[in-house]
Amino acid sequence: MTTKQFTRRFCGIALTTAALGATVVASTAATTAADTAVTLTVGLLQDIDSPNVTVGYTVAAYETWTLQYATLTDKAADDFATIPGLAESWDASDDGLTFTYHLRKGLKWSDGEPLTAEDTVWTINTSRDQEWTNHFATTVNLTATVVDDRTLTIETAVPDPKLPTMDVYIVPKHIWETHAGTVDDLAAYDALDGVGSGPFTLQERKANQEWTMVANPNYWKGAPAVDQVVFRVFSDGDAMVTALKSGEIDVAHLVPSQSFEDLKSESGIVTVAGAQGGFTELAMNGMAGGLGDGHPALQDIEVRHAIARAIDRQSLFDRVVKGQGEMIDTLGVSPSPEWTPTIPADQQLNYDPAAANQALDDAGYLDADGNGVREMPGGGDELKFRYAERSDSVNGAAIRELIEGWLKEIGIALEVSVFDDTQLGQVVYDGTYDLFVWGWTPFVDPDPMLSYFTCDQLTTDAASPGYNDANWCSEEYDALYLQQNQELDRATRIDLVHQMITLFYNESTYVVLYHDADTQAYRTDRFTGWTQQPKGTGPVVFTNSSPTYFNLTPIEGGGGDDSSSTGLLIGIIAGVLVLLVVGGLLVVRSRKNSDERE
Amino acid sequence: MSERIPEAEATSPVIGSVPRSGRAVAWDRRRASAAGVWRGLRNDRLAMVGLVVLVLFALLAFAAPWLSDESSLSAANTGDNPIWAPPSWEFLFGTDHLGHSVAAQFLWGSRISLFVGLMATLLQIGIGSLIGLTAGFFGGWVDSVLMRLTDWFLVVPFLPLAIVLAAVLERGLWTIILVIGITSWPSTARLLRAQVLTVRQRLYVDRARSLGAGRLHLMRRHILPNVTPLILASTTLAVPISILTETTLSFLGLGDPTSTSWGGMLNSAKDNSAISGGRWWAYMPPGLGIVFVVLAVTLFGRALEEILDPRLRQR
Amino acid sequence: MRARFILTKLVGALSTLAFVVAFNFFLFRVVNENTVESMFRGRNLSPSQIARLERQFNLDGSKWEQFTAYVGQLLHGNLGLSMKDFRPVTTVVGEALWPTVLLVGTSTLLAMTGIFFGFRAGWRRRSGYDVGVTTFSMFTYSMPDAWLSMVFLGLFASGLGLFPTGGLEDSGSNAAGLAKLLDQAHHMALPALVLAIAYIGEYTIVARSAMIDTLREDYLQLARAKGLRDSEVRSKHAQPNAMLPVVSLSALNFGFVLSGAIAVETIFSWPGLGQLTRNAATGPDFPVLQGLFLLFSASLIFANLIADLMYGRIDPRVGGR
Amino acid sequence: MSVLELHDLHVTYRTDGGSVPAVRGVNLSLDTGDTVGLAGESGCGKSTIAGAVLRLLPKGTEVSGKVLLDGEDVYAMKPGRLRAVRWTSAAIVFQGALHSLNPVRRVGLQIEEAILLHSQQSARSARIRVGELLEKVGLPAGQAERYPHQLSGGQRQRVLIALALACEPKLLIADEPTTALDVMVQAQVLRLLEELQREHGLSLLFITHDLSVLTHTCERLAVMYAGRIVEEGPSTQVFADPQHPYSRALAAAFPTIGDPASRMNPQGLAGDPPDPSALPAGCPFHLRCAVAAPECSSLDVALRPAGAGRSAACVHVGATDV
Amino acid sequence: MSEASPAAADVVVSLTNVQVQFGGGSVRAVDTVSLDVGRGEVVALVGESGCGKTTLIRAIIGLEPLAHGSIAVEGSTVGGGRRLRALRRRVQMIFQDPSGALNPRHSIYEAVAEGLRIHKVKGHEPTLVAEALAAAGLRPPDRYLRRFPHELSGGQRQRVIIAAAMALQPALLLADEPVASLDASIRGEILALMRSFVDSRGVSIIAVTHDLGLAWNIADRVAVMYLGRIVEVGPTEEVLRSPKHPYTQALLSVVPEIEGMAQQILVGETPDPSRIPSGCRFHPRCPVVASGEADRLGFGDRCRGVDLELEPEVAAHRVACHAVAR
Repeated sequence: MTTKQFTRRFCGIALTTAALGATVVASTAATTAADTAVTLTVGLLQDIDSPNVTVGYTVAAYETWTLQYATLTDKAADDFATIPGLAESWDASDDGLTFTYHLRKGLKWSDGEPLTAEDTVWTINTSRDQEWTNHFATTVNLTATVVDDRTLTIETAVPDPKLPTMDVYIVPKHIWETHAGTVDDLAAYDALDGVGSGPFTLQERKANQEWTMVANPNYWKGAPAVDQVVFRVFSDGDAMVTALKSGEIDVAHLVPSQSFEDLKSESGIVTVAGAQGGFTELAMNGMAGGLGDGHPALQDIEVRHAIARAIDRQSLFDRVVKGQGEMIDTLGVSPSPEWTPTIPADQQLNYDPAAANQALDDAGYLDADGNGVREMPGGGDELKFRYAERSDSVNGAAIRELIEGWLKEIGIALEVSVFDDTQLGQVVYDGTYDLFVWGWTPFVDPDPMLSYFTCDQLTTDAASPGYNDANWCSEEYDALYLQQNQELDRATRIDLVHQMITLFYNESTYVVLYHDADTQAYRTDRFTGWTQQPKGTGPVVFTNSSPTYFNLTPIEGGGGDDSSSTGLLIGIIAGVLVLLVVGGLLVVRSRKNSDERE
Repeated sequence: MSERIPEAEATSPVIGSVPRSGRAVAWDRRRASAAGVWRGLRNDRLAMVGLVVLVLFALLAFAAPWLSDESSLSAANTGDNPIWAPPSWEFLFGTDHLGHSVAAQFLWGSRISLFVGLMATLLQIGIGSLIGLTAGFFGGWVDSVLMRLTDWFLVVPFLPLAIVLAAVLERGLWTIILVIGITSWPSTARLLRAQVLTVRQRLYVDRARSLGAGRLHLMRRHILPNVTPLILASTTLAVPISILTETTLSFLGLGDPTSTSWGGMLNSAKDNSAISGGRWWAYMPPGLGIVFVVLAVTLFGRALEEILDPRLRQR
Repeated sequence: MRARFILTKLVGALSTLAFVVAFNFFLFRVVNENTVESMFRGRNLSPSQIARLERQFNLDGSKWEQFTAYVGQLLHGNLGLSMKDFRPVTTVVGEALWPTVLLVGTSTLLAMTGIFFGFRAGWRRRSGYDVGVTTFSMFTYSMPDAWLSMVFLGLFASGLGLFPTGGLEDSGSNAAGLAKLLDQAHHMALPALVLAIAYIGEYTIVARSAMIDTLREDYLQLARAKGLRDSEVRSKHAQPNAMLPVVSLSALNFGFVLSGAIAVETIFSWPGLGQLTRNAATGPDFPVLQGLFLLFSASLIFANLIADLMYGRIDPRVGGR
Repeated sequence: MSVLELHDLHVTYRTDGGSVPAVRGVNLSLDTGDTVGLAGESGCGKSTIAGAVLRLLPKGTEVSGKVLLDGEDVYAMKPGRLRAVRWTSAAIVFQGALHSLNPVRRVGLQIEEAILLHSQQSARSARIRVGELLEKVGLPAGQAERYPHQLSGGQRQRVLIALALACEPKLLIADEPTTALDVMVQAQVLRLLEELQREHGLSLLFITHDLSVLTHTCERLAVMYAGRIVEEGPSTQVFADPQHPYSRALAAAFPTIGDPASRMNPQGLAGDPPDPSALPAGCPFHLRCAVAAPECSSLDVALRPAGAGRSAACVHVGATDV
Repeated sequence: MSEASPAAADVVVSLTNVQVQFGGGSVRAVDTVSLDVGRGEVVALVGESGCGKTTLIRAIIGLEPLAHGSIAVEGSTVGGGRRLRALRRRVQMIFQDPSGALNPRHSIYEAVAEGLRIHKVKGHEPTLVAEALAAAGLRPPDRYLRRFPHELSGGQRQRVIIAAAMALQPALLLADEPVASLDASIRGEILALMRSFVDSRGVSIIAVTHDLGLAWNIADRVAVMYLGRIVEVGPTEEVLRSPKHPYTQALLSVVPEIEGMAQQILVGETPDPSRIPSGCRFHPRCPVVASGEADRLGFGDRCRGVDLELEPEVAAHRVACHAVAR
């Protein structure tokens, strides 16, 4: 084959390829025209695990349920205050153990069936009896009774400061009772019925792809302005951000921190570093559970304080999470900031490596052999800690690099192992670690988070693990916990919680590094009404009751990117055809020529 | 000629000079055949390009400690560096989200990538050779059992198994090496078994047997020498696959985050929005590093294979 | 003879499958002892709930009882329930199957054009065309698909905005018919291209060396002497023979690619088996992983079987005809 | 009229190690009905000649001199004409080892392909013709449905002969057609070739290393050494009374059974067959020649007459005969 | 070089009712063969491919197991283990394809030294090797020692193999088509070399060949095999000049060198040892049977129905044929 023939054939192939490419490009224009419904597209990095409220547990699933199932009481967008939901009012008995709820008039399920007290009572009582995963914690002590169609009473066996807040998802009895014969039956129920009482109901679910929710005309507040909400799953954060920029999605949840910074300068896009009270901590093995083989030095509070002082939390906050979130010294127990105390200046364990070194010297942890690593008082084991790095965190390596460097400054060495969350959980249960960095996200009520650090929750048997991964507990803390748990006066309860958190800060094995942000970004060109919960600090979607979806209204003429011109399309297709024919001819001709070759 | 010629006549005109010993002849032979291989390689321009690139990378990897301080890999020491600085004279490949010099990471990453590639290959070839040789040489039920095992391992999905193993075993370089090694040996085993069977069919093996050679002799003198080149060739061709697998595993976040490898750099670039942010310098150097090393090894390996593999040499 | 050949191959495939089933089962049981505890960590479960879950996931009883129960289920086409959403594994895997088949099928077809280039390159060994094709295919062979995905995403989706960044189709799209097809093609273009590029080199190289192997065959000389055109000699005599090794490679590759598109599916948010594998591995959702392993192994075994049988068809010397 | 004429044919292969002259000036001509045997050891260039006639040599091989098929220069033909001439003017019976037939195609199709290529027949009539051809070479027509591996060596050789006859060529070039066959089958094939040659009035160029085979089959004989014809003449005479020392040695290598002279007295040539890429100066045979004269190391003798219809390339031939 | 059967004391190898089977007994490649070879004697084993001649000599050196019968070399029965190894020093083999029989990775030196090392032959190895090469006509040997098989011509390679075999001073040389793959001009030299070892060192040779010319050139006796059986055996001159068995006659008739003999081309393919005909195994191809002559003379039924072995050992020239036995 001569050069010329080759060139010609190559051109033929290139033309054909180009033509195919053009077809593909042309197709985009063709596809965007169809929809007339107002659609909000939400990008996220996690799939809904199950639409069944007794099965799923991902954040994505909660968001779906929140939209689909209204609750007896709602949470105020501004501050989580308990406000009327399905129940328009309620009365408490004098002993604070019985509550009577009055439902709104004319409540209907999305399928048109009436929503009555019977649905509510059935949900509460069945979830208690069958120990539904997500309901049970709330309903364990409750007994609900139907008074009439619109009235029910709920009785609690123990005083409960969380009441009258009643935020469990009420499911339609007429659908669910056929599936709830046994717990196994219920777990197997796919819950794709799409019948709910919230603003949107599930219409279609494509696994690992997207799920679509449509407006519920029977929602007690009225039909939302948005016709449908599409949750779109991305397996890569970068791809999600690109989709946001190109307008494929309207809002993105858990934007990677770097992209978040990049998006700040993007016009038409608003970034929200929403606080939910979630935090990241450095945990040390206090060995309170008795399991495992934590380093003895970590049971010495001086060492723990020295470690806390050796860590430049501000620098870590600025560099690793790019200042997204908040520099708060203590546990976050609720998205609501009122529960978080301020640590008195004299108690704060701020970055001060010199003081940390001094403290260690004073406590007898000296580097006798001069290798840069201190030993236990009177010689013996080195202060060389096993650090369990969390591989499922994007920031795990960076945090480890920094902490390793800082601890080196105070004569502490690390031996790093890396674990994914499942493995790390096991390591924590087994107590075979010295340090790890992980995080928590609290519920609205502080009780659950506070409960995790009680002695009850210590893991004393790896086979039945508890929540207390600080591996630390104190009688004083436990006493305060019991007190706040039954304290019905809110101000007193807040004070008790502040005491607990301060105690925890001073004595426990946790060094809270920073409070995480729920990094979100949304486009401003198509919708208004984005609502942060709580006001000013919270995120706009995936909040506790996610008021944004109902509040959004489309902007007139916004996002009018559907400029499909049929003429152009036909032109492109015609051009493609011509190219294909010409390309094909060239290929055929060059083949003919090459046949003369011997 | 029924009487043996006396020693004194050993250098008679009929016989000429004789070599000092058989060992010397064997040594000469090895040297000559190595020289032959080298000649063959030198004639192959692509192979030489591959070799040069490979040597270059090996030198870089070797010289990493002198070219860049290992401490610069820790974020604790990069606080003063700008973040996401594009390539410049100070930071040849720019910096990443924590101010790490991408060039330094690239340099140190080459060590990890090459090391893992090499070790995983050795493990894989080791297991594969052992099983392939044993099966081919002993035949019979040993062969049946081993080949059944190989068949089984051959259909176990490689990457998913690697992912599961990497997820459940303790993280670390040796885990990666182990995972690659134990998931990729079956093809080597099959190849070697086939080669042993072919060699066993050869007339010269028959001749050796009729000379009175035992199994050990056959293995040592005929089968191994004839299989070794193939082992060598498949080793060179397995290195790229090991490197690529390491890349994929690290990219998926299953590598060892405590040591910077090229795949790990890709993972970190992806996690820190280098793509959407247009920060190409974070993923182009490691990617191109992989491409060039793999290409170089492949070019070299294919040339070597053509020279060493008796099936290809005839062409 | 032929029936016997097929039977032998079938029995071989089934015995391999049996091994895979057992291997699968014990791999995942050995890998994690306290499956339920670690899977449902962070959720306050009462002992009765744990017991219930263990029953549901066939984790009660001795290992041997579990195994027989597992095999029993399997024979009824039941792969158990996903630990993440309690749906049948068959459903979960089934949903992810066709996107992968679509993606892998398309890219394999694209990559198989490499066979054409390889044959031509081999036919004209050492020509400029050959050197060009060989160098190019080795180059593509050397590119990690993960990296290539990043480059393509950065260039064509993020940079030039020509293609969507991922997914199977536009979100919330109600498009049907041709529009839907074009939409999906648009979404698939980048990942399919990446996979095609990643695999085209292998096809090219194998096809080329298979062709070179046949080059010296005497029957080509005879065909030429008969007066056939050069291209006819290649297409009628050389290619059918060179096709043999290529067939087995294609079958094997198809089996492998099904499970090997993990990185690409992850980057392009393609809701296929690769992403499912990755998601199931973080968790880990053992029943789904088991199901996936079984599917991958079975498809590989099946692909091998098909290759064997096809070999028997293409090559009259094999298969006792 | 000459069916085949070779005029001063030179063929030089290009290899990695340099150029290798395989044929160095061969003149040969075959008239209609002629049977000529070309004998020589491996590497002497005899098979190259077969390839050269139909221009089948590898790309890059240098060919000079002339090859005339029916008076037409093969090397001046356009590709289309060349393809038309192949198999119709001259066909080759290749060595019948497994490799000459395409293993994945039925043998009938392989014959049919040649018929369809060179005639405007329907596939149906071509198939009938395949059957006839197979029967002509002593195989049942049903064997057309077989694959090559299902046939024995002798049967495959017959198929190759049938294939060569498919387009009724005037010239048949038989390139070592019996080499891999057993004695008895070899005899069968030889007899078949002889019969067909007579029946169709074919010209036959028979190439083999086995001189003894040729004496039966061919009228004339040409012995090649190192790319040249060193002796030529009527086969019985050449075999019985070779003029060139090499022919003599070759003839002696096939002992006459019953001849006491060769009993317990194997005859052979010292030294090795020549390496075409490194031929000695002078007569290429002089290093192995028992009767080499001093001038042989510098003088390369051309063919010279050696009696009626005979010629040989040896200094001694001129000295004794002229 | 004795015309008659060798005296028992001088027997180098003695085969008694040897049978070799393949495929679990379905193929009798060698079917009840008895043969003695004397010291310094050259026996040519001739026949078509598939007649079992190669299998027979492979059995002698223990490369094929015996199904029945026994083989004794220099009086000791061929067995396994140590005895086999000792046997393999006394019996050496030469192969048809010298290129394949030499390990391409071994130098000539190593190829020759291999046997010396295996049998731990005493002496200065390089010298032994050089002597062996020189004796096989590769002179001067140091020109060859460091070369590789592919650098030698076919004839030289065969000489290397002969040198390696003779270096062990064997009593018996088994040659499997020793010149079939060599160029015609080389053939004579190699045969001459083999014959010279017989004459100078008294080695015995069993040469397997389809080439009757080879037998005429060097063999003292000829044994003709057909389908695993010896059908005619005797002194070379007698067998080749006046063959008695129709098969031998046919074989001789197709040898082109023999003038004036009417060709008797046997029909059919090379016989298949997995389907041995009943009766005389040659009868389906036998011209005597086919022409009806056997029936006319009244022994046709025996040809078709009665299997027969060689005539009893009365004369040196023995045949297995109903026509002759009559």
